[in-house]
Amino acid sequence: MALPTVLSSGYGLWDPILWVIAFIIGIVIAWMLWKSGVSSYKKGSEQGRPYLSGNAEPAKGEVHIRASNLYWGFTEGIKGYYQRVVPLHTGIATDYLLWIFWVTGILLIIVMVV
Amino acid sequence: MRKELSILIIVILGVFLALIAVDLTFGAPDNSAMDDYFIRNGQEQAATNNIVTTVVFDYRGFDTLGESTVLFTAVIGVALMYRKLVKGDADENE
Amino acid sequence: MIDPWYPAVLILIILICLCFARLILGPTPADRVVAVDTVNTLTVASLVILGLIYREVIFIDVAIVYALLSFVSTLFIAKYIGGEL
Amino acid sequence: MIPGFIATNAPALLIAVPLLGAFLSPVIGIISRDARALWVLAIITLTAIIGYFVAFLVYTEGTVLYVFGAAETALTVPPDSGGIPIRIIFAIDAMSALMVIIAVTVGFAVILYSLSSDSRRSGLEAYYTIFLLMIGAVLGMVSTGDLFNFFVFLEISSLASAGLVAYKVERGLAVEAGLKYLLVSTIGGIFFLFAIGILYGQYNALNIAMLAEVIQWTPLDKLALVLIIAALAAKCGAVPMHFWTPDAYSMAPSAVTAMLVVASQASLYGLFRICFTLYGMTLSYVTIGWVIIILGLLSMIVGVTMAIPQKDIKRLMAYHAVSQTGYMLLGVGVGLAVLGDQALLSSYGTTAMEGGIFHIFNHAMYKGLLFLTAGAIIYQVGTSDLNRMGGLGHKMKWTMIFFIIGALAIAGIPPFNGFASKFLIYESVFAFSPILSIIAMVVSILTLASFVKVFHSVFMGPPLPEHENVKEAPHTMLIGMTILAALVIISGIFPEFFIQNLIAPAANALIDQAGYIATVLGGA
Amino acid sequence: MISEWIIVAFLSIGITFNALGVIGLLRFPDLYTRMHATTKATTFGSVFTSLAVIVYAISLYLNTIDPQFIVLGIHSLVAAMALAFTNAVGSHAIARAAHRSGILPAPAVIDRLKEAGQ
Amino acid sequence: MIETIIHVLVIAGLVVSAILVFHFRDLLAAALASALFSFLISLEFYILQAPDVAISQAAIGAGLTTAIFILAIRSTKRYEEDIP
Amino acid sequence: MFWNLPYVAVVLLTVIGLATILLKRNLIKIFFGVGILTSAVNLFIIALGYREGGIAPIYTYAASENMVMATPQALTLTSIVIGVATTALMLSFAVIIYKTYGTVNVDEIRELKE
Amino acid sequence: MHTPRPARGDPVIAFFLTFFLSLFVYLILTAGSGNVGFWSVSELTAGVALSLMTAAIARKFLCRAGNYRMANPLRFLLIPVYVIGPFFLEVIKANLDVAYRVITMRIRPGIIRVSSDLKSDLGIFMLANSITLTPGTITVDIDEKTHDLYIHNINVGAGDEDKPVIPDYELFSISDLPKWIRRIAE
Amino acid sequence: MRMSKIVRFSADVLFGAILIFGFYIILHGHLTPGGGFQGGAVVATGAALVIVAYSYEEVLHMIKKAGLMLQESAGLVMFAGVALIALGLGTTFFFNYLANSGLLFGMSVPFGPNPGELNTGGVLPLMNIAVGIEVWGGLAIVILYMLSGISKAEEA
Repeated sequence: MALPTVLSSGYGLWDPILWVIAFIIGIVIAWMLWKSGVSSYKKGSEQGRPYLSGNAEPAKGEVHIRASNLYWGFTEGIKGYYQRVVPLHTGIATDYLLWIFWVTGILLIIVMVV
Repeated sequence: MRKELSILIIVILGVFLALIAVDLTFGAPDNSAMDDYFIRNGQEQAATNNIVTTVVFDYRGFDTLGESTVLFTAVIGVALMYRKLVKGDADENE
Repeated sequence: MIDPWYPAVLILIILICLCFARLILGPTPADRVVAVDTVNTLTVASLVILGLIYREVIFIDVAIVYALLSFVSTLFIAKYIGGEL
Repeated sequence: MIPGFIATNAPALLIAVPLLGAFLSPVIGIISRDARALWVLAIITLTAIIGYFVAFLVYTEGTVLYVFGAAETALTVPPDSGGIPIRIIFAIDAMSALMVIIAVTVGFAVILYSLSSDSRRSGLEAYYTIFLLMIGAVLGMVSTGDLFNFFVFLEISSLASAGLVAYKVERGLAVEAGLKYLLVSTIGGIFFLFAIGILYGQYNALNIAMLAEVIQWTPLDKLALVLIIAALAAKCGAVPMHFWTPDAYSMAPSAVTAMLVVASQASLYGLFRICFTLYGMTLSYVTIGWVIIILGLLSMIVGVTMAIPQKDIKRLMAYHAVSQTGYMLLGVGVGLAVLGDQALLSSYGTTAMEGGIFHIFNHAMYKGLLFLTAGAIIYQVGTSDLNRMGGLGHKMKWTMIFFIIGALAIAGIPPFNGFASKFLIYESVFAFSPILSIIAMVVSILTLASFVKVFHSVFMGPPLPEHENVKEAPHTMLIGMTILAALVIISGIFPEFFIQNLIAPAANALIDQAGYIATVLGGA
Repeated sequence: MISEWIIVAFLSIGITFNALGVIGLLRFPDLYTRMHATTKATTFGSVFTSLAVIVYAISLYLNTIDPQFIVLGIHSLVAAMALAFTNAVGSHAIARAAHRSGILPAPAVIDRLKEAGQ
Repeated sequence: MIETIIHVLVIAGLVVSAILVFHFRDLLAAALASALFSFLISLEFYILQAPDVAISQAAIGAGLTTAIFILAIRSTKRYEEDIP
Repeated sequence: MFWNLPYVAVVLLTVIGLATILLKRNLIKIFFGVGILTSAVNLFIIALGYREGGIAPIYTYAASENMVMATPQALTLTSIVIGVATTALMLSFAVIIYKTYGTVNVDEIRELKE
Repeated sequence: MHTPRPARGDPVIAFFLTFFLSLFVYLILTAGSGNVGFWSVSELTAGVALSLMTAAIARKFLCRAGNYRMANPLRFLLIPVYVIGPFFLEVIKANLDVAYRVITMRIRPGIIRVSSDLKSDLGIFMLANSITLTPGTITVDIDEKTHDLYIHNINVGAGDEDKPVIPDYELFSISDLPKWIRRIAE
Repeated sequence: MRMSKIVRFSADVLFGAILIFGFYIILHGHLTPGGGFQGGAVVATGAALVIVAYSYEEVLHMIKKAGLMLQESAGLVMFAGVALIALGLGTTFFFNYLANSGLLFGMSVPFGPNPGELNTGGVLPLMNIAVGIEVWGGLAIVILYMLSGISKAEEA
């Protein structure tokens, strides 16, 4: 069964099969690189331990970077935006309804006037 | 602030809804073809004197199935709210 | 001789509107219940007369339902006021 | 093979089977747990089969009509009525069929998943009853051709969803979320009913095709349209009416959340159906198109930016659902904005709509998959707080793989299906207005970023001591996920197959208002 | 002809007593006395307005042998009976509840119930 | 003419009782006003020649909705808090 | 304008219902507002079907060519059922919320926010 | 809380009592529908079927106390006589009394205790309702054990406030309603 | 708590009356105003009357939740089943196959004003009965559950 694979948008083309082939080639290359690594590595030995400037390795749980610490820089960077948008999510049910009514009102004004 | 916004939007919506009082005429519907059909033929087609029942159960019977289902859903929902809890319910609490 | 039914309904409706005063003023909920109960009675009376005016026999059923069912809500409220619910 | 009366009455059975299953399931639930599970499974399988059959009929033979209560199934206009459809009509065209496919597929996968994920809880007979009702309501919403019927099914789906969102009563929070959802949908329902009243009062018709034939653009019609848009946009979670979305999605059981996505999309379908088929060329398409585009843009931006700092895994995904809804609104909104200009429509409008509609399909699949993986994680770990997870990749390999598939799909990474639809949207919207396209791409990047965050904090890192005895999710859950993941991959690798056979007919069905009217009214 | 006069008489009696009941509802000083006015007067008045309808129905039935007027009369009678029945019980329930909730008859000369300590 | 006056009075009562629902701080009184609202709207349906709907509204509004509201008020709080 | 009395009533009732929903903070009171709004819509739909001097669409002894429309009454029946179903579900939610939160004030029911 | 246990044959009586009463109500409601008497055949059939159903459901309710004196149809015939005769006169007098008091506002309210020797539920019920609808009195409460009624009187008679208990027949002036009730219900 | 003896007795008496009146409304849905939903609501209000007159514990002995739930399901299944039979007869869902057929509820009706006859209406009376059963169970069970919430609140 001949499945059409080429996705055309009228402006560009996208062929997932080509992409998959390229992806497979990339994986093969990566595999070859991995193959050429040091073969004397042994799992579980001293070689596997992290080297932290000679300090002792902290407990397992401490190493993991928790979710709220991720993207700290990003949120700090557009702090002004977040300070405006986050307080809008008040959690009060009638505020949700007020938003709906305001959208209705504004749409009414737009549609009726235009 | 919230109070002012609320009153303002109530006024705006009220003004726009007043359109229905201006544009529609009470007591003299513009079009009534569908309902005239019901009133003319409902009694004979469904052998029923009450045209409302004819519409509810025959011409729009499927709506009534939906309507009963709404009530059923609500009742099951209420039952779900007042059910007796068991031990397994607490498993996913923080 | 003029048709007496419409004026009768009119007076009943005016009386219903008068009952609002007690509903607004009533110092205790019990007074309000009494006012609502009065409105029920008057409404049933006017429903019966209106049914006659419209020459629709079957409309009287509405009045019966009304009379029977308003009683239940009165009982619920009375039970609540009496602290028995 | 199939008895004749089942074949001709398939559209009715599509609704009747899940509803009957739901009505009987409390009774069956008395017998035993296994009987109930078997019953629910049988019903959903049967529904799925009928759904695929109906969709097959639609895609091979064109719009399927079903008239409730008439002497014959296709007798839409009785001969003595003067050309007026008087009964409730199911008009399942290609767009509806697409939604039917989505609903039954996700419903099947989700019920399979739910059979083990929720097995530890109480009130299960009621739970599955409402679940079946919800699936039935979604199917009804997408296949009906009658405004009031749509409203009834909308209310069923609202009540059922609210009951399911509040299912975890013991938390209190869930009930709060359910209450918010119910308030919003009740107000939406009232608006919708008001709009129905306005349209009925003017034209004395409730059938969409009939209304579409006679509708003008009077101020009252404008009022009705705005009320409908507000109600349905609120129901599908477009910013700035999205506030209930994260609450409801995060508090519902995961299987329910996956189905809630479909219910929201059914509302979205209603929005498109009313804008395109009911109003069609009469509305000032540029204004309404831009309104929808702006709603979509806001949804994309606010959704994704709010998602990034979230700490709760399902809440984060819920904000992504808002953001993805924006893509659909954007794609179809562009189509609406150029509806009057045939040249523009054929050059990029249709493509944009295809992108938007394909995104509906894809979104249901990968978002359902993501919510199911989140549910599996929560099921095993016992918390939904991202801060308290970590290192699960070693324990839950399959879940991790499914999560990666879903995350890459939602971020628009080839070769998964998210890329295909986003590609269409970018390309065509770029022709309409480059700014919009660029914003869409940025949003896509942010989506990827936030899913990298989830992936890192859930699966990466060393195994945490508090998760010592976490195991892989049970098999039925994995089967449910596998179905959706397979669909994500297949529709990603063969997008053109889906576009040509499913999506393009759907888009054309939306655009072709005259054809719809002729099919429904001319079938006498 | 005579039936018309009966009807008018019944109607005016009914309306008069309804009006008296409502006036009593507005004028009396405390709950129990108000209930005296409303329970008795409005029940009586409404029963009389229904009686007027019944008389009308009977007179019409005697003129035109048409069963619809039997239905009219009987249903009005049922409505009146239901009204009398429920009103009496309802006002007892309200009075009891009010007394239990601590509303005492304001200018009362005697209150045995309070003494009985119920 | 007299029909119109009746109609006007019923509608006036409708609006007044709705305003009373808004006004009362005591939820029990609000429930009463709401029951009254139901009665009057049922009467209005009756006047508009919709007896089916009038029965339905009387049964639901008068009997059951009031009962459910009273039960809910009993299980929660009777008085509305003051608005800050 | 004067003859559009029911529509005027619909508008007034809608405004009062919206005001009750938006300005009151007690959940039960908000549900009363929803009820008023639903009734307003019901009245609107019934009023749409009224014909001057018409009788109810039920064939009985009464003879008249002029009957009011039947479909609005059917729709309103459905709408009333939906209204009571919604009310019941909402009130049971409110009761559960009162049990866990100890309040029915919407301003305090906001554990889920941001 | 304790209700006397019905004897062995009683459920059948309860069933038939409920059946005939509901059939009676149904026939009243559907009178005027056809030619068999006032009824049509289908109405009669449906009436019997529905009354059987009602009897099956409600038989435990109507005769809860296990008191089957009312199974005698003659007693039922007395009820309308009672309502139209002495009771109605009392009601008219009561309303004139209320009218008088509404206009003049001459009241002297108080709650008094009334004893009666009625024992059956129906008797108490009828007495309480008669009291509520007749001159200047409303039943406020009932002593569940002794069946004494507490009555709000709008115009307590001179000297009545000193008596601890008032016998029931003193409340009615035109005719002796308690006697009638006793004849019907006891 | 239970209410006073007078109220209880009147509830006992009225329960039967309301029941038969509700059945009357249900069965005459196709002739007079009313129908399944209204009649079901009336009957459910009768149940509410019993519920309000007695205490919760006594009510639990009189009215069973499981039975009401079963009744609700049964009503809905009957409703859908009556509509589904039409499929077997080669017509569409919700087709009124009994009307004018001469069978049960199958008498024809002449056009124009007439007093009506019970034995007409086709499947509509059956559907009315089904909806009546369903609404009765549903609304009664809602009130029972709301009441159970109160008694739980007092325990806590």
